[in-house]
Order: sequence, then C-alpha cells, then structure tokens
Amino acid sequence: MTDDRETTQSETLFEAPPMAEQERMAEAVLFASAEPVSVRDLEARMPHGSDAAEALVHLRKRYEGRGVRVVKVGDAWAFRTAPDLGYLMQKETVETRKLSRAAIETLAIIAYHQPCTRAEIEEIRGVSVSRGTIDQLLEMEWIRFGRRKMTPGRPVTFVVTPQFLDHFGLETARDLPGLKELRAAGLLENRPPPGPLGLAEEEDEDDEVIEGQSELFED
Amino acid sequence: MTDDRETTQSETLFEAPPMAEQERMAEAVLFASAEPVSVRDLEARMPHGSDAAEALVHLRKRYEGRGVRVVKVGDAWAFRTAPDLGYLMQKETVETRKLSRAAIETLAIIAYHQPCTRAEIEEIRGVSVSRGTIDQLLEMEWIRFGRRKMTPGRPVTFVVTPQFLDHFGLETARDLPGLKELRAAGLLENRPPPGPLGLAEEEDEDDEVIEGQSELFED
Amino acid sequence: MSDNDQFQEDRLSVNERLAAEALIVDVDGFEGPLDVLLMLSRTQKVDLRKVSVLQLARQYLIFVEKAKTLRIELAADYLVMAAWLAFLKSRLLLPPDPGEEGPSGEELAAHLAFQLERLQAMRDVAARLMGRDQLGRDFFSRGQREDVTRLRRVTYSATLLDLMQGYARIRTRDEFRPFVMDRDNVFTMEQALERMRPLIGFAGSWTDITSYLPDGWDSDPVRRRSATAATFAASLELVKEGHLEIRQSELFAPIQLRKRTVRT
Repeated sequence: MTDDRETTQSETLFEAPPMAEQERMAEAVLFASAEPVSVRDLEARMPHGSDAAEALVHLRKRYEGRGVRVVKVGDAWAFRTAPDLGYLMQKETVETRKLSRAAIETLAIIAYHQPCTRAEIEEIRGVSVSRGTIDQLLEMEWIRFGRRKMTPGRPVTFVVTPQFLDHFGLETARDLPGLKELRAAGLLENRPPPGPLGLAEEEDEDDEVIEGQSELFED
Repeated sequence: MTDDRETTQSETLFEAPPMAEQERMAEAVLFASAEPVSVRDLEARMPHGSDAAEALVHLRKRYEGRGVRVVKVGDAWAFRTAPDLGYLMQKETVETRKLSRAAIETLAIIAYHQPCTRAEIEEIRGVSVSRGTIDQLLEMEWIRFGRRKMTPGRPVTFVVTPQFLDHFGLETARDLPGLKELRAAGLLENRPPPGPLGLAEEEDEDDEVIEGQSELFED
Repeated sequence: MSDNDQFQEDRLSVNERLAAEALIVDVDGFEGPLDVLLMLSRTQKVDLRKVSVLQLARQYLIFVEKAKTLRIELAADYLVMAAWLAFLKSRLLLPPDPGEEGPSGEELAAHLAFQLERLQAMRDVAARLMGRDQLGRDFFSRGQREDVTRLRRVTYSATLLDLMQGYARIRTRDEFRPFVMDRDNVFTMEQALERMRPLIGFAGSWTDITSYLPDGWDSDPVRRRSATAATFAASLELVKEGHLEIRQSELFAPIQLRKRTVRT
C-alpha cells in the first residue's frame, strides 16, 4: 500500500492535467458510461494526480440550468435530463379506430334528441347503454352533460359538443338530416319488422348487459 | 409543403419558447438518445414554432472544446465524446467484429463510388464479391440498397448509411477522406475497357458500355 | 519453354525474382489476378501511372509458369489473365497492323494501368477510412439511454354517414314496431321511484323488496323482471339520496329495504 502511494507520488511529478481538462474528462466519462460513475472509478480512469471530486463540482456547476444535469445517484454520478423537460422524452403514437356500433348509435340518439337522458337512450335503442360507451363519448368530447331533467331522480342529460359539430362538419345539431331526408337519400334500409319484443337486440353482446347491471351499483 | 408552412405560421401565434429554452430542449433530447436525432424529429418533439436547426447551431457552439461534442451525421445530430478522450473510455469499448480485407475494400468502394452495383465492385477488385461480404456489411447497417440502375437488367445498387457516417464521424459522404483527389485523378470514373477484347469484360453487362459512352460526352 | 523461362528470368532483378517466388508460395493469399498484378507492379518501384505494362505482363507470365511447375493449383481466372497478357504482350511488341480491328496494345495497356491504379487508390482510402476515429472505439455515444416513453393514444373516428346510418337503423326498427305495446311490459325506474317515494316513509323495519312491486306486475315473467329491475334501481337511487337502507344477507337471498333513520 505504501508502495502504491509512493508510486503515485512519483507519478504526480508528471503534473496532473489542468482542472478544465479534468472537467472535460469527467464529462466524457459520465456521458459515455452506461451506469453512474463513482468518484473513485472516475479518478481511476483519469490521469494520476487528477481530482475527480473537484472536476465533478465544476461540471455540476456548468450544467446548472441546462437541458441536462449532473446528478448524484447513490454515491455515483450521472447525467440526467432536466426534470422539467421530461415531457420531451415522451412520444405519442396515435391510433385511429372505428367507433363501435353501440357508441355510434348512442351518439346518434343524443345528437337527434338532445338533451337526452340515459333512460331515453336505452328506451330508443332497446338495450341498456354501457357506462363505457358514455364515458368514451364524454372522453372524446363529443358529448357532455346537459342540465338535469326536472323529472323524478333528476337524471342527467347529455348533449353534443361543439367538437362534435366540428368533427362532423355541422353548424348546429339541427342540421342533421331528418328521417325523411335519410330515406330520400337511400340511407334507410327497408328491413322487415323484427319480432314483437325487438329480439334483434340480443345481438348486442352480453357484456353490455352485465355492464348494465354493474352500472346500477355505480350509479 | 406550403400547407405545412402555413400551419406552422399560424401556430407560431402560440409563441415559441425563447431560443435559450429551445437550446435546452435540443440538448436534453440529443443527450437522451444514443442515435442521432434528425432536425425534423427534434422539431416534432419541441413546442410549435421552435426552430430546431437554429437551436442546434447554438448548442454546437456551446459544446465546442468540451468533453462531449455536438456532431452532425447526415441530416441528424448527436452528442459524441471528444475523440481525444477516447483512451479514458476503454471500459466502454465494444468488441467490434473484425472486418475482412475484402469487406473493408468493398465498403470503401461502395462509399466512394455510390450508388454502386455488385458488377462494379467486382470490376474494381478484379474478383467476385462473396455474398457473405455484402451480407455482413448490410447486417452492420453500414450499407443498404440504393435505387436500381437504369441500365439493362436494372441491377441493384448499394449506398452507405447514416450509421456508416456516424461510425466514422463523417457529416456527409462528401467528407470521405481523399474523395476530391480521387475524383480529380479520374479514379472514380467508370471507365470502360477498350474494345471487345478486355479481360474480365465479357461478364460485364452492356450497361457499362452505355454508361461509359455517356461519360465520354461528359469528359 | 524452359529456355524461354531462363532467358526471361535472367532479365529480372534479384528482388523481382524473390518477389515472384514469395508470391508463388502463398498464391492463396491473393485476391485474384489483379491483386497479383498490383503486387508485381510494386516491384517496379515507379508511380503506377508510369508502370511498364509490358514488364508487368512478363512478370505475371513467369509467375503463372512458376506456379505450374510447382504444381500449385491456379484458379481459371489466373490462366485467363495469363492468356490475355500474353496476347497484350504480343500486341505491344509487334508493330501495329493497320488492317486489324479493335483497340491498340497501348489502349489495352493504359486500361490495365488504370485498373491497377484504381484498385490501389481504393485500398489506400480504405486504410484511411479505417484509420479514422471510430464510434465505440475512439469516440462514444451516450452510454445510458433514456428511452423515450411511448404513450399510445387511441382516437376513434366516425363519419356523418356512420352516424346517420346508425340513427336510421334504430329509428326504422322502431317504425315497424308497435312501440306503445312495448311500454306495457316495461316498468321504468322513473315509475318505480314515483311509486316508492311515498311508500318508504312507512318502512320502519326490513321489508322484502318484492313487496314494492306494483300490482299486476308479478304474474307475467317479462313484466316481473322489468318491475323488479326498476324497483331495485329505484331503491339504489333512494339509498344514494339517503332515504333508504338496503341489505342482502347472502348471494340470491332476498333483498330487504328499510327507511334510513337519521342518527345524531
């Protein structure tokens, strides 16, 4: 050990690089290494006589307020992105999906009947409306809550939003074509009437029914 | 394109951050990624109205003479440690696969003659190029397929990649060492062998003759 | 043949002979005839642009002959090159025949010199390229990547046509249906609430929920189901409003209701 020390002593005769240079070295090593670097490791890599701790102090100071900072991780040091810029490191990928049939129908009913309660939607669609469908439309900001109805339970109502109108290129919801126009435009299929109790609705998946029940509890 | 510009124009109404702040952002993003980041990608991540190119100019200046530098690779930018400090980084050195002499020559020929067909590589080296050599260079992502030549047989060509430039610290392929001298000496011309009696020429397709002819006019 | 060899060898310097022999020993180490020619041309110790192609042709022919005598397997390329160089040599030595077609010996020689120069140039730049500072050896990228976190955002789209068709689908269905009749078998939550509000004031003790079903709704299963659901929903609404307490001792056990007593 003492031998080591002597060697070091003699080697410091080859003067240590100037502090500015030591700072550069610390900068490069911290940048390139995959893990935080301890002062000891850093010093081991730098030329003899270097003072890694001091170099780090200078380096840390230099990066104050910059886009990256020199931070202490345990007893080692590393570069890290400034926390206020973390959002730049996020990349959004946008995926476009077709709206489900249940959601389109619900949306259509709200658009044509607004302000419209959930019960009314269910009455018109003939099936319960899942909470997910409403939430999705709310989240998309195509519908929003309207005034509560002055009926028992004071149910909330839904109305369409300006974003909805914007998306569909409508000035007001009143611009939506009426049934007659839809028929004239050939948009109405003349389907045979379904069974007396509208059994056709069973095609709406069971999960919706289940969800419908759970909704009772959520409400 | 003009549309893009207009959008940007109108969106700059939401003022872009001050240049010092943009520089910080570019710094953070470049620092975080090991691969070079294109100006376009950078701008996409920065707030609207930011001028990534200008921020990079400032940033590059700021890091001049430091332990890490801002380097340009093709149309992308990256932080790289200063080459004079490489010796400190022994630990980080990755074992690179040793390239055969054939691979190195093939790489050089592609770099200096790109876009370059296999037949051209073979003509210059005087031997056939093994599939393995090309495969290795492709796998290392130092070369990639370029456009097909508009000559009979429409042969594929090879060009060097941004990774190649990055690896050898080149901004563009124009910065290849000795490129100008080679061009001045006429050594990058595709000079056709005289007459039908050339040696390896039988295997060379007619296309080269055609090219050669067009070159005669250029000379 | 051997005479001829002798004659030519005498004209080569010692160095050239040594070089030629060295070549023969490891012919495998060469990358084809052009590589050999390039090596041979170096023995001329002149600028490649001034290389004597005639001399080079002779050197090469000696090389091939030697290889043959040493029974070294030579690839066909080497022999093709030898034949071509023999032809070139004759062209260069004989005065040009004006009646002959094709390029002159000088043109052919110039092209060979060009090929050698170009190959040498490529080797030089390849060496310069490999001598450059290299990523991961002399300079380094960021060791610790701060990976970009990817946020996946899903946007849903629908067209006006989807919307209208959806609406039309529902409305046409209704048009063909005796809608009013349906209502006969549906007991809504609103109705249930209306019915229960005045009743709960009297529910001091736990009462089965079925006792709140309206008259005439308990025989038909369809009607009973609707009425039960509506009554249950209404009860929950009343619980939420703080008027009612509800309990069920176990799964499928009767649901019981009681007026909520305000404790102080």
